[in-house]
Amino acid sequence: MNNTSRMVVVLLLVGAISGLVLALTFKWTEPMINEIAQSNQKKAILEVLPKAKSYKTMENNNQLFIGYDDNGNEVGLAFIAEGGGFQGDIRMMVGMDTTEEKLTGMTVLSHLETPGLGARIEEDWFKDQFNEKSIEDDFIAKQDVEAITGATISSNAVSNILKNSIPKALDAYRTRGGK
Amino acid sequence: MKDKTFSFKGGIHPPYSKELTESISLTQALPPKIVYIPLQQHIGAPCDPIVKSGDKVKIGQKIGDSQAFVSVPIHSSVSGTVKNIIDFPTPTGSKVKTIVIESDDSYEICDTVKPMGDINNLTSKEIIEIIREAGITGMGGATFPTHVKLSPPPEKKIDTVILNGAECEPYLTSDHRLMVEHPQKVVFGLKAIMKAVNVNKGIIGIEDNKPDAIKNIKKIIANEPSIQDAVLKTKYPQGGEKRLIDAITGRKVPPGALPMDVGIVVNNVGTASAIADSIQKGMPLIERIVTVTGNGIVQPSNMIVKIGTPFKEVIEQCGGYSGVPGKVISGGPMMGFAQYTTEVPVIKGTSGILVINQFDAYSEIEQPCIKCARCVDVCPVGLLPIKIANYSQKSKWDEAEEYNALYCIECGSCSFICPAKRPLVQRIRLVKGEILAKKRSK
Amino acid sequence: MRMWKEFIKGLWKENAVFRQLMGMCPTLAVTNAAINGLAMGLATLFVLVCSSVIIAIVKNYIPDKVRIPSFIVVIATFVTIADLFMAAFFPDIQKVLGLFIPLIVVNCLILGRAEAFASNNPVKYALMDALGMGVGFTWALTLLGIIREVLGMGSIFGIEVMGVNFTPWIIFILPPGAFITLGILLGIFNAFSKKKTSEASCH
Amino acid sequence: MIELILLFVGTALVNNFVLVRFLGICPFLGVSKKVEVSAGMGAATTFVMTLSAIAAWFIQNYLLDPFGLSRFLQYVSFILVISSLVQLVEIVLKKVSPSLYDALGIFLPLITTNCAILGLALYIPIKDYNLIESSIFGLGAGVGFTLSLVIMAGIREELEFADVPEPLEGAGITLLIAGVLSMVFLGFSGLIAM
Amino acid sequence: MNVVIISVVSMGTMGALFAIGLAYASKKFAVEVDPRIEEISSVLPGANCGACGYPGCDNFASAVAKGDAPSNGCPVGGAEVAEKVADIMGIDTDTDDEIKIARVICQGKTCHTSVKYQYDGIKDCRAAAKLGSGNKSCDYGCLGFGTCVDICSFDAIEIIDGIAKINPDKCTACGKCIDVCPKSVIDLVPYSQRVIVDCNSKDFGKKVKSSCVVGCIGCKLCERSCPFDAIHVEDNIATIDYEKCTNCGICADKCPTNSIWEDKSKKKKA
Amino acid sequence: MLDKELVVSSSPHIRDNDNITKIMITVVIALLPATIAGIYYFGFKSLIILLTTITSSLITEVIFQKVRNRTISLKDGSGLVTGLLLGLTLPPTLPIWIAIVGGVVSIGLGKMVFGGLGQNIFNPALVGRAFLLITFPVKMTEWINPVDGLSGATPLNLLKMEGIKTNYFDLLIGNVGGSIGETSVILLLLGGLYLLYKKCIDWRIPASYLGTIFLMTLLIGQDPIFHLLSGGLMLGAFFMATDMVTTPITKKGRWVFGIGAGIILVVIRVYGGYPEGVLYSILFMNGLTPLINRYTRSKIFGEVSK
Ligand SMILES: Cc1cc2nc3c(=O)[nH]c(=O)nc-3n(C[C@H](O)[C@H](O)[C@H](O)COP(=O)(O)O)c2cc1C
Ligand SMILES: Cc1cc2nc3c(=O)[nH]c(=O)nc-3n(C[C@H](O)[C@H](O)[C@H](O)COP(=O)(O)O)c2cc1C
Ligand SMILES: Cc1cc2nc3c(=O)[nH]c(=O)nc-3n(C[C@H](O)[C@H](O)[C@H](O)COP(=O)(O)O)c2cc1C
Ligand SMILES: Cc1cc2nc3c(=O)[nH]c(=O)nc-3n(C[C@H](O)[C@H](O)[C@H](O)CO)c2cc1C
Ligand code: SF4
Ligand code: SF4
Ligand code: SF4
Ligand code: SF4
Ligand code: FES
Repeated sequence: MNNTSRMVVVLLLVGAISGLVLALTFKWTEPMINEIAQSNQKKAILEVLPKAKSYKTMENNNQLFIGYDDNGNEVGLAFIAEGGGFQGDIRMMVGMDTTEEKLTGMTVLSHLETPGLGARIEEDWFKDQFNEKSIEDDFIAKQDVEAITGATISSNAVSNILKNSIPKALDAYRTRGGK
Repeated sequence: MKDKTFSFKGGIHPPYSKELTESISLTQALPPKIVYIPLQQHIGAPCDPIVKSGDKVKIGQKIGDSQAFVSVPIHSSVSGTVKNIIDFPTPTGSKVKTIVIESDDSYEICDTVKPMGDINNLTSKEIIEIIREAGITGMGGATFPTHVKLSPPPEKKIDTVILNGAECEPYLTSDHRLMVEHPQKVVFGLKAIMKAVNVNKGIIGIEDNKPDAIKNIKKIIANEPSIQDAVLKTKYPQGGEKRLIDAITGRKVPPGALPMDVGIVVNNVGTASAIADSIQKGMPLIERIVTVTGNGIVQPSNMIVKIGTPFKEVIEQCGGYSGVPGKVISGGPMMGFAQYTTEVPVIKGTSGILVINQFDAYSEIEQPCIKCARCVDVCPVGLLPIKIANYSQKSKWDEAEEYNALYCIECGSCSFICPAKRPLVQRIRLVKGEILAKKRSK
Repeated sequence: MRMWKEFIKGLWKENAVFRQLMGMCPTLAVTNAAINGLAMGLATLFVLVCSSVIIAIVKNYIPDKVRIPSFIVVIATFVTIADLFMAAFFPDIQKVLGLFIPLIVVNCLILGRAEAFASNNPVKYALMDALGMGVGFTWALTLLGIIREVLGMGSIFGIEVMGVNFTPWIIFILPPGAFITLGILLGIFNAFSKKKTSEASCH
Repeated sequence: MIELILLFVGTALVNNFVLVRFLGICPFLGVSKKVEVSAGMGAATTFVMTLSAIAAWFIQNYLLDPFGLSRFLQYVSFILVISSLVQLVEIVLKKVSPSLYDALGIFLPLITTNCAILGLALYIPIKDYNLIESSIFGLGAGVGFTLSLVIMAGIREELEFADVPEPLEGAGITLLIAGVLSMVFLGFSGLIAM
Repeated sequence: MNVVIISVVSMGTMGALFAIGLAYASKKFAVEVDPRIEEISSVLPGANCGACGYPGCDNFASAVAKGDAPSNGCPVGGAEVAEKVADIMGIDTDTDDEIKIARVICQGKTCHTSVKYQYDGIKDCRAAAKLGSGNKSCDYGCLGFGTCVDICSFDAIEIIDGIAKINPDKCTACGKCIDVCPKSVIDLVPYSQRVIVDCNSKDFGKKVKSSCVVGCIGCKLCERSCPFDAIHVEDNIATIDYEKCTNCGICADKCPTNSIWEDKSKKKKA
Repeated sequence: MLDKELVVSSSPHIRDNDNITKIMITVVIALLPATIAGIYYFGFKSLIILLTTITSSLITEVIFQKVRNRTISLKDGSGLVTGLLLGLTLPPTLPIWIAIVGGVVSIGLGKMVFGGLGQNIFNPALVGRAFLLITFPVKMTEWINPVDGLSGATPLNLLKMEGIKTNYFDLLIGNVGGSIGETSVILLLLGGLYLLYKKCIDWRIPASYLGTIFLMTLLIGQDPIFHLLSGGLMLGAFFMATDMVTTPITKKGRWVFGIGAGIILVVIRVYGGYPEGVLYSILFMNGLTPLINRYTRSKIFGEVSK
């Protein structure tokens, strides 16, 4: 075998074997990984929709979820809200009661804020402030909600993200047939 | 009319300490008993002796000469007997073949010493020849043979002669007293130089801390239309020739180039005076004015000293040491050479003998550089002394060269001003030496 | 005996982090907590051992020109396996280590060992070498993680150790703290080994 | 346009690859002794980064995504493509422009095993950039990398004259300086949220 | 199964494609490199000290390969490396040259000499030497400011009692110190040489006596006592012809000023 | 007299009588008015903070030099300046132990790891402050109002977070919240002018720094006067951006330094996450200084541009 064809064959083989091994590994782990993602999502949604016991994803959109209670009655809308924070994007799961037009809960999925400072947006006292607030609220830090000391920017960021995403989520919800 | 004062960028204002001697008239030093006349007192090829041990010589007699163009002959400053030719230290720090002459106290003058006639009848060639035969070198410190300077290659058009009367070195007052007491000699010398290089514009530059010298020179040149004076701001190193040219004419001599490249010849006022002597009396350069000064001297004075007189004798004539001497310097405190023995003779370039007391002799302890850049601000050449010195310390010759180490004129302004007392020019000198050595070996 | 030597050298004398300064990115990036350092170390160890062994086995069949691409593919394969595995079984840690798991692929340590050692040595030595290097890397990362976690959060492996009144020194869990901690540690290690060697050379 | 400029500045300064994201630390420590050399390294890396960003974008959008291979073939395919590309560039450069090769080419082998490059490629799908954004992102990352390298080299050249404690000489002091620089770059945070 | 097949196929194709690309490129853009350069580099010590006159070992290697530099041009590597390099280049070297090391030819410690003046300047022999050839009473001796110490890349020199001393086991005879010493008081001496005239002064006896207690005064006692005609006084200083010298040590015993040094420790061992 | 006793050295043989200690003492003197004002405004606690930073700085310096077997150089006064300047940039309510940490980090990380005086790349006091700010962000951003000591905010914070602008007069005399030494613009200016008069600092850096800020803020429609008068700008411009050790040695370089720092300051203040940018702008330019020096070498005498 001459040198060139040997090179080609070797790299071809290496690539193919690697492809095979990886595809098989993936096949094996995929269900577990998916399940973890599912359960995380579920946990977040049920947290922000305290009355819900189960949920459904709105058609081909992984951003909007509708919660149902034991009886299968719709109890609220959960959605993923995203926006810029102090260092990077903040991702939150927000729950609201569409009939009473108020928030039922909020939890932070991911963020890059400074630990001990901006990262305190994950703390309960901060998150809980948003419960029961009207969706028309301005959420202005230091006025409508208490800001985190030394992290006004992060606090404001959360408020802004909420303010911007609530109408959008409602819109999407309504155009897709929600009430 | 108020004079315009000229100056340049950079420079320092050291304590001048000229008050010690500036108003003390020139005095003739006692003739020495034994003189030591080095065969090389100039930049260029050393002379070969033309006398030998036991020969009788007279004042002004030529005792050494060389075939080389860049060289000047030397002459006996006493009459007497040649005792020996030995290796002997000179004030520049090296050991040089030296003719030792014992004076017979008769002060007989050699017959070659006779007036050269009316300057108007001399040609340019003849003047230059007289200057060479008189053994005249620059008296401003560098002791470059003057006849070489006055024979520029034909393609260099010289249009101005500048006489350097700045005397910016602290302590020194020899040029100052010369201009005060013999302004006519200075002007005569200038005219001779102008004739030699065939120009009709002469300028005498004097720092404004010498008002009496300015006054006397002005008086003499009042009816010399081709000669002007230029009053310079008192600042060190105003007397460095490139700075001087810049201050007076605004022309900047490029790095590595010579004054003649911008059409100028610069000579020291002492050189001019020596030229005057050589033409008017035919006397070669066998004595010079030496400022003996400093806080280690009992009686600071301006002495006219025979070449070859040991420092020791000159110092003794000025009342000897006051207190314990720490440093004996040939020249001024900024560029002079510290001596390790006072046996060394006065030579053509010895403009001063400065004795500093023991208490002031040691330099202060070097501290870390705080990058204050004062050295950068004062460097008249516009170098970054701190960088070059750092590279020198780390033996990085190439980098130092890249930072233009070779263009440092070793004026010492940077070392003077450094608040951290760093030996900047000392390190730069070292690296210059190494760069040049490397160049030579290539 | 030689097996043991190949193993032991990676622990201290040729320690990847403190001696050879390899794999600096994960060393700095993921060590803001002890557990992350440990996990990263173990993931790297896994990849290092597997790929070293494979490379030592196949080295003779690989032509020079495609050596690097082939090695990298082997390494990347194991990295992906590690990643998928962690995602399936340790999802939290996988999330924290994030981007730095795939970056094991380009960790100079792994390719460096593959090039310098595994491609020239028999399989068993390559294995020991990889184990030693990996363990060395792991302890270094864990140590760094412990220091940064104690100072920056007051805990070790998540357990409070500094008391409730402790004000955390936030810088230590931020990028500057990573650089500074590693810099100081490196200095301390150098000072230590310097003393050792100079003593040794005296006799 | 403004967005692209912001993206560039943001990648180069605010989220500087070396000092904030910890990518490419090995060359940052190793190749930052001389300004000229690090500038060369920076230029070479910038080139490869831009190239890799584009390559990654194509692979992601035309191979991995359409066939659903992203989750498990991403790393392998990215690194394979990048390392082969780098090697190709090296071979070609050597022939076509030996002078450029002398200036930049010697760094190319170093670059393959540099987190910054693969890290950059992996960011492309995460950030969901389009082709133009991807190349600007690559360029900005490269410029930021070069910037930190050159700054560090300048400082280290200066430190030649400093009496740095012996155990800290080399990597130790470099890391400490990087720490200070990284504090400074934190000052830019919040500037452009990314 | 679908995904598995796609992934195998696509990875395989990618690998093959790049292999073809690389193969093509390396043929099409092939550049001649002298393979010997790499080989030579690999046997060089890698100290990058520059003693060979090239900036770094690699540059030296390519110079050797081009024939611009001699195969034994690396002073650090010595005979051993020279031989290997010559092997690669396919030439013979005469390697029977004995190893040499640098030695400071001066015993003028602070207690043996005095000073001419109080030196107040930078700690550098070259700077001091410019001022009246240094502050030492002897104009030829080691000044002891350690310029050589700083230049030696092998940490082989130390200043002890005011003069430089070279550790024969660390010295690689790179010659840098010899170049840098302003007093030219360092010389290359065969490693095995145990008897050395340890004085550099070309002054007359009287002058030497007044400046140093261990200086060679040119009395010729050694010359007369040497049974092998190996030591001669020229220029006021005794010089040993190392070819003839048998290290018998008789001259050292005879020298009235102890300026001939003999390494007794090695003698005992031998 | 024995020739042996003569001292020989190469020229020059005389030295200027200014030295490092004198320069540092001048800086301290120039800082005194602002320091006293700070103590007056913020009370006795601030004096304690200043004394703490100074002592911990000096002690750290001594420890480093002892361990490294170097001469103890407290006499040069640079540690004093660093300690004082650090103290002046701290909030008046800071716990004392944090002030100690600040001193240790300033001198340790900011100065001694580089080898001590003159060799550091970054401004030590600012390194210390930056470290504290990142390490203890909450404690480092708690401000009080002058005299009454009630908790308040700095003018820049008020502007950035709440859009309130403090009036010029209060800014000038220092009747505003802020670090101990940064509030009184007039006294800082006085000190700065004294330094200029004493030739301890070069006018180019403050001029280009302040000038750039003025022009840039004007250009983007902010109130330039307010920006000049608020925050630590005056302290920074006259006492920190002028630290010769960490700034360029060439005159051109100093222009570049000042302009660069000015731009960064405005960008951070106006667009960034932090209300104040003095610290970062100066430190960033410190890092660039070696490069600036390298590329701003001026032509030497008589050299013609090629
Ligand atoms: C290292 C460091 C990290 C910071 N991180 C955050 C953060 O994550 N979120 C935030 O809002 N502010 C953060 N800040 C503070 C902001 O810069 C700014 O000072 C603060 O938001 C002002 O808010 P205040 O009015 O509550 O003091 C940080 C400051 C520092 C020094
Ligand atoms: C090596 C050397 C060569 C020189 N050649 C000439 C020359 O050819 N023509 C000339 O007019 N001056 C020449 N000079 C003299 C210089 O112009 C200058 O006057 C002398 O170096 C002293 O200057 P300084 O005391 O300012 O250093 C030469 C000087 C030196 C050192
Ligand atoms: C730093 C420095 C200072 C100088 N100061 C003077 C001075 O004050 N007076 C003087 O005549 N020459 C001084 N010179 C020498 C002049 O540059 C120049 O060589 C001299 O004026 C030429 O004249 P000459 O050849 O007649 O000596 C100085 C040189 C240097 C480098
Ligand atoms: C004009 C001037 C300004 C200075 N500014 C500072 C400063 O801002 N921070 C500091 O730590 N030291 C400062 N120093 C002191 C000293 O230069 C500093 O500690 C050095 O950086 C230590 O090497 C200053 C000194 C002077 C003369
Ligand atoms: S560097 Fe040279 S020319 Fe410049 S000030 Fe120093 S000694 Fe004078
Ligand atoms: S004057 Fe002295 S302290 Fe100032 S920069 Fe120059 S060398 Fe450094
Ligand atoms: S041997 Fe030469 S260089 Fe070394 S200390 Fe002696 S005089 Fe100096
Ligand atoms: S510098 Fe001198 S002592 Fe050092 S290795 Fe070279 S020859 Fe030997
Ligand atoms: S680990 Fe990131 S470049 Fe080496």
